[in-house]
Amino acid sequence: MKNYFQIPGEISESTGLPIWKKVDGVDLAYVGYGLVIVTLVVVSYILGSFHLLTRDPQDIDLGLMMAPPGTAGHLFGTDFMGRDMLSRLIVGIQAYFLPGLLAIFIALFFGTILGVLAGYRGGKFDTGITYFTNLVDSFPRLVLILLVIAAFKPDIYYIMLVVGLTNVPVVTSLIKGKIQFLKQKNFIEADVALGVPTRTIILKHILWHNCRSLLIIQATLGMAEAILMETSLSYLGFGVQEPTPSWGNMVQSGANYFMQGKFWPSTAPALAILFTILGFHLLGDGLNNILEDKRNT
Amino acid sequence: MTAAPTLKIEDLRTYFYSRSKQAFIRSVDGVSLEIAQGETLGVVGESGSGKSITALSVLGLISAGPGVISGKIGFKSDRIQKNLLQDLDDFVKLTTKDGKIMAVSKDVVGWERNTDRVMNKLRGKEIAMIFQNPKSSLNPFTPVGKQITEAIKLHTSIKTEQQAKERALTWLDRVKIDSPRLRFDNYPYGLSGGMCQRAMIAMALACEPSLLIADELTTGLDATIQSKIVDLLVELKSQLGITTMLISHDISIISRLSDSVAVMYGGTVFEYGPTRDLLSTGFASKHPYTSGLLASIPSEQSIREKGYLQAIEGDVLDTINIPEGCRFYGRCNQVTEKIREKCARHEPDLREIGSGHKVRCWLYFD
Amino acid sequence: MAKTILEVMDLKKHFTHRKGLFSSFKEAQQSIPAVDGVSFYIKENETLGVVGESGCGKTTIGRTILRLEKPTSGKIIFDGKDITSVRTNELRLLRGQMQMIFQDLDAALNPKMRIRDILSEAITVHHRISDAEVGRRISDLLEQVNLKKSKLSNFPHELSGGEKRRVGLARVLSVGARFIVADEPTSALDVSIQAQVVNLLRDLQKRLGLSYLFISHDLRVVELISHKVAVMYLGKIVEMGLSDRIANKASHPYTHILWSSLLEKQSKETAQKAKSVQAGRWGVFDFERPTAGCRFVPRCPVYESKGKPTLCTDPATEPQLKDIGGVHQVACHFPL
Amino acid sequence: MKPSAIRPIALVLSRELIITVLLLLGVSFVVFIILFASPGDPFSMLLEGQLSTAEVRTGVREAMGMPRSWTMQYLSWLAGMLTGNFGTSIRTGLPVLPEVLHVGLNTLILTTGSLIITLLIAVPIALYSAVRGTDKISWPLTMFSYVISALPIFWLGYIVIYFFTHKLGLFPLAFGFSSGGQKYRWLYQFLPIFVLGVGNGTISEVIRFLRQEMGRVMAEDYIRTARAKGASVWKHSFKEGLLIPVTEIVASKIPFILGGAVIVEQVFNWPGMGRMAWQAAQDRDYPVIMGIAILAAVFVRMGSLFQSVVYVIVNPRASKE
Repeated sequence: MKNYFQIPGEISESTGLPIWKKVDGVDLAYVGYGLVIVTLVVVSYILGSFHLLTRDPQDIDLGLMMAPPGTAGHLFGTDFMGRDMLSRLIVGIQAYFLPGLLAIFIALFFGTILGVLAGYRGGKFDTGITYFTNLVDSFPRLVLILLVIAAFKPDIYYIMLVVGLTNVPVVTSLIKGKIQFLKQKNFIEADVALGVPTRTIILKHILWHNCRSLLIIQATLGMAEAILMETSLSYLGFGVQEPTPSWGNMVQSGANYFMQGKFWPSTAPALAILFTILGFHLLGDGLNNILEDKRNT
Repeated sequence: MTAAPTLKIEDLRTYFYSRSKQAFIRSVDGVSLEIAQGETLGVVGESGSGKSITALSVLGLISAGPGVISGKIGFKSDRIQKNLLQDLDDFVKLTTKDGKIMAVSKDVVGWERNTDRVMNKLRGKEIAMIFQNPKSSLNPFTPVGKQITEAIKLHTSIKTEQQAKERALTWLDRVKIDSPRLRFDNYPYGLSGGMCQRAMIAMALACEPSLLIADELTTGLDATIQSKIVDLLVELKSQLGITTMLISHDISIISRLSDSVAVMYGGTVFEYGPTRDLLSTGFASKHPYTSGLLASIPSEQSIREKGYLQAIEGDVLDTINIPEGCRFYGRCNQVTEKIREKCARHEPDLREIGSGHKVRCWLYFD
Repeated sequence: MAKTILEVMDLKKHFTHRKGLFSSFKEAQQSIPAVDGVSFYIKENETLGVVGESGCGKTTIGRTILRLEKPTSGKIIFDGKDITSVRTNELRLLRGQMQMIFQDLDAALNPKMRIRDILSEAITVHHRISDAEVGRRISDLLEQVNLKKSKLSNFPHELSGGEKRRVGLARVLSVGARFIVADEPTSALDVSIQAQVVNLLRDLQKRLGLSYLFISHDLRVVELISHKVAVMYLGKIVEMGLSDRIANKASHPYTHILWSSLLEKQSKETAQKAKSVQAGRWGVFDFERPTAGCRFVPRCPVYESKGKPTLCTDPATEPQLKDIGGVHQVACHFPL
Repeated sequence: MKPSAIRPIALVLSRELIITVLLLLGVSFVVFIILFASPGDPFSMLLEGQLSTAEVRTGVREAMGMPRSWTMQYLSWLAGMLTGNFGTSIRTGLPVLPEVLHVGLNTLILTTGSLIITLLIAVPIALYSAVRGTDKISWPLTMFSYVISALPIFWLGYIVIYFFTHKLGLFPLAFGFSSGGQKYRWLYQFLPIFVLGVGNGTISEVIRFLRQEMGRVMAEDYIRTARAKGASVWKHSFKEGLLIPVTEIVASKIPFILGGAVIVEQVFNWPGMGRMAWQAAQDRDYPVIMGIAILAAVFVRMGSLFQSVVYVIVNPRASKE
């Protein structure tokens, strides 16, 4: 029989432990990887927008087409027109970064307002907002975007407006759920009974204290969504057009060479998409596990 | 009494590992109990005293997470005799550093399969259990009657649905559910809490188990319903003479129903003896915790005088950080100077100080 | 003679239960009378206990008095002032004087705030005072509720049940409330802790001159802590009087059954005494359809033993609270 | 099932049906708003397209006049749609509805098939990790699900095409729906389904949801009761732990899969709604996209309706509320 006995009085208080010791190692790894990706994206965006790249992404070098990765001067090789892949990948971030932030902002802003209305006021508001969210959820996002493109023009900001709006229901239902949870625990009621002004209850107690982490998580997941949409659309030929690079149109333009067995021009941006979306997903889920689920139990 | 007891628990320890604190929560920490055939043992204690965990350990229902169980649980009925704790250590791996446990890993599935093998033909058939929260303890997606016939078909010689239904109806009638035929097809949400608990009792007893474990079976029900359920149990007990382990935090229920009683605190048994002695106010040589507990309940006298209650100061013991010495030392108001040193340094054992009366307190040891 | 701090007159609170999406068109709303015409008063420094089974509307009374629910009809007079329909601003001021302790231990405790912040926020809700003053008040409060100072930097989930209850109490006291609705303040606690809290509540009443509306299903605790007790059944008060009269000389059959269920559990000997009146049927109650006439008829042993008199089931003669002497009121045609 | 049990279910279903109709009305209104607000007045053209050429020729439009107010425009358009008149495609000049319905069937096959693939992958992983927690097998599987959920689906399509046409040489170079060697025809049609099922980006979410739900149900009191009475835990947890969550997640993921179908149909030349929508967006052929958007919304709503049906049938309480 094993001895499970432990010396009494030697147990550390949970509050004394640093946070990384309290949480699951797996979650920590997720978040760590996610933060690396976020940093890479942000740094690349800054590099690209201030033209700090050593090689111009538009520089055509017909003498050095389809160079494999590792070629001198071209770490990631070159594409079918001899343009530097690394530079194009870095500049490709421009295509989604700011529009993505716009989409996130729209989703969080309207989602929060509707969520608070539905959860805090309830009743008719709730019914109306539920109808609205169900309505938005009825459209496949990509089809709705195509409709908007056809009706207006293939502008990335229009697209991201739709992405943001179609993400509103997710945020709404999360905020609403959170408020209902707090209500169920009589927590909001206790505040009302104490005489705390409604504004303080909503802004400080509900949003700041209890929904903060949830919104951060939704922001990261929203970025993943924005990248997915932008790359899909530029792959389909909408949004950013050649020669301006975007990860989606890079995959598309490399497609013919892919079938000839020259994988790299198409694979490099595809991997960039893969690792970036993965990073945002893992960051979101890791944060979710750390901030939302475990501390409440 | 020479016959072997129906249930004999020896030095049961059920620990859960808390990763954030890198230590075991010692929910049950050295419990020894016996229930003779036909006897009702009441286990009383506050939350965190380990009484429910003890019961769940008996049925092998502790599996989730990194929990470990050691000790011996002997079960004996007319049909079967068995140690219910077998080879559980094989599924747990400890990583220690400087004598301190750093990590615990457990083969949960292997553990569960092992307990399922050991408990096969015991759960439901030999040992039945009734839980608190009757409404959530019944499957909300299945009619109540079906849940009873399922147990009957699993554990008795009755295998046809029709016969099982007849038997279930008899039992629903016996637990005094009105219009059992109607209730048979009801889903749990359509029944009140008291009725659900009656259905649970019917389900547990329909297979005629040798041992019944009732865990807080009246908690959460209204006072009037509680007393009806207790009435029912009294009646069934006199009819069936079933061996029962009755767990409750409500002393009045324990005192009404049980023959002997075990008072638990902080994962151990503090006192163990006949109900008549232990829970009557006149009986003097009690554990300070037991007398404190009795005093904290509003009594006729305290109500009449509108006086204060005699509360036990301090907080219920946190079983992750069990102190040296007596577990109750910090809250005890009967420590004398003579024994203070012993109380603070050494944990007393459970010793017999009268006929069938055991107590874990230095006050009564020389 | 003590002043009346709270008076409730014919208070009603009906919940409407909407069935489906289009109920508002179809007039298919169902009204559930949670509180159905309740009147009582509480004097300063006094405790009124309210007992009854779950679903009898006792919690709703407390919530309606505090205006967490809008009353359907009736009057609530607090400190000589009608507060039945005061506006939100005034309501906020009122809440500096009347407060509620919730059954849920976690109710008042924001899980993401430290105890110190919870308390200091509560203090500053109604009073604009300096930080130093806040600190002083916090230590006063801690002393009043007997809580260790070291707990101030903890989060709520790190506290034990008793400590949470104390923090909840401190929060209620911090605004300077004189009248407190205590909704099952001890039911989530262990017996030994329960006694501490009961003692603390009585202590605070003595020292600060508080008045309580003490709602509980624990008859013993209510009997101990209250001066007067009101027994509720399906939204109505069926009996009200001094606590020892209610406990020992109950006139309403329901009160009698409640208290005898207590005895019956307790010991084998006394159980026999109570058996005489004990014969009620215990069906599921349906709150949406109270029986015409007396609500207690379906479970009433007296009704049964009197040979089911029509007086009890006549819709025109629902029994009202009648004074039977000695500040004792009962709503029954055949009081025991 | 007893007749007494059918009535409440029928009631709930009729309610769900009304909600579905209301939502579809809303869908049409949103589409109307988008088209109405867009520059170049495409909506008038759309209304015009609803008239048959014969009517145009005989000057019916001039006679009846174009509806003036926007409400009248919307209502006349809606009335047209309700009679099956979705207008005519700008590009081909053919009526929209039959075209869209024709390709819609193909898309239905594609999405239903890929949903089944998704579930076939996700359910075992979810159940395994719900039971075992994180271990040597479930962790890599979870990681794998994360990776394939982040995989750009078009690139996955390339890999699959390259592998089967170039490496194995099973199909001719021009990948298309109806062409291809007879021998491998089934595989030929299966590949897009497989790619969409694996690469639609929802697998990790589906797994997480199912695992969470199963885990939650496994911790329920009634599962403990089942264990205590020696009954099968799986039998008791199946309805709440698997059946309901599966229908729930399937219903909520249909829009995503329809979105993914646009790309997969593009990559594999699958003649479905998505490909048609893409073509129409290129040509700004909004009557067609409008038809597709509405049809897609009908698919989504049907999925939700199906979910409610299952939920009501399984959960006795649902029909009481």
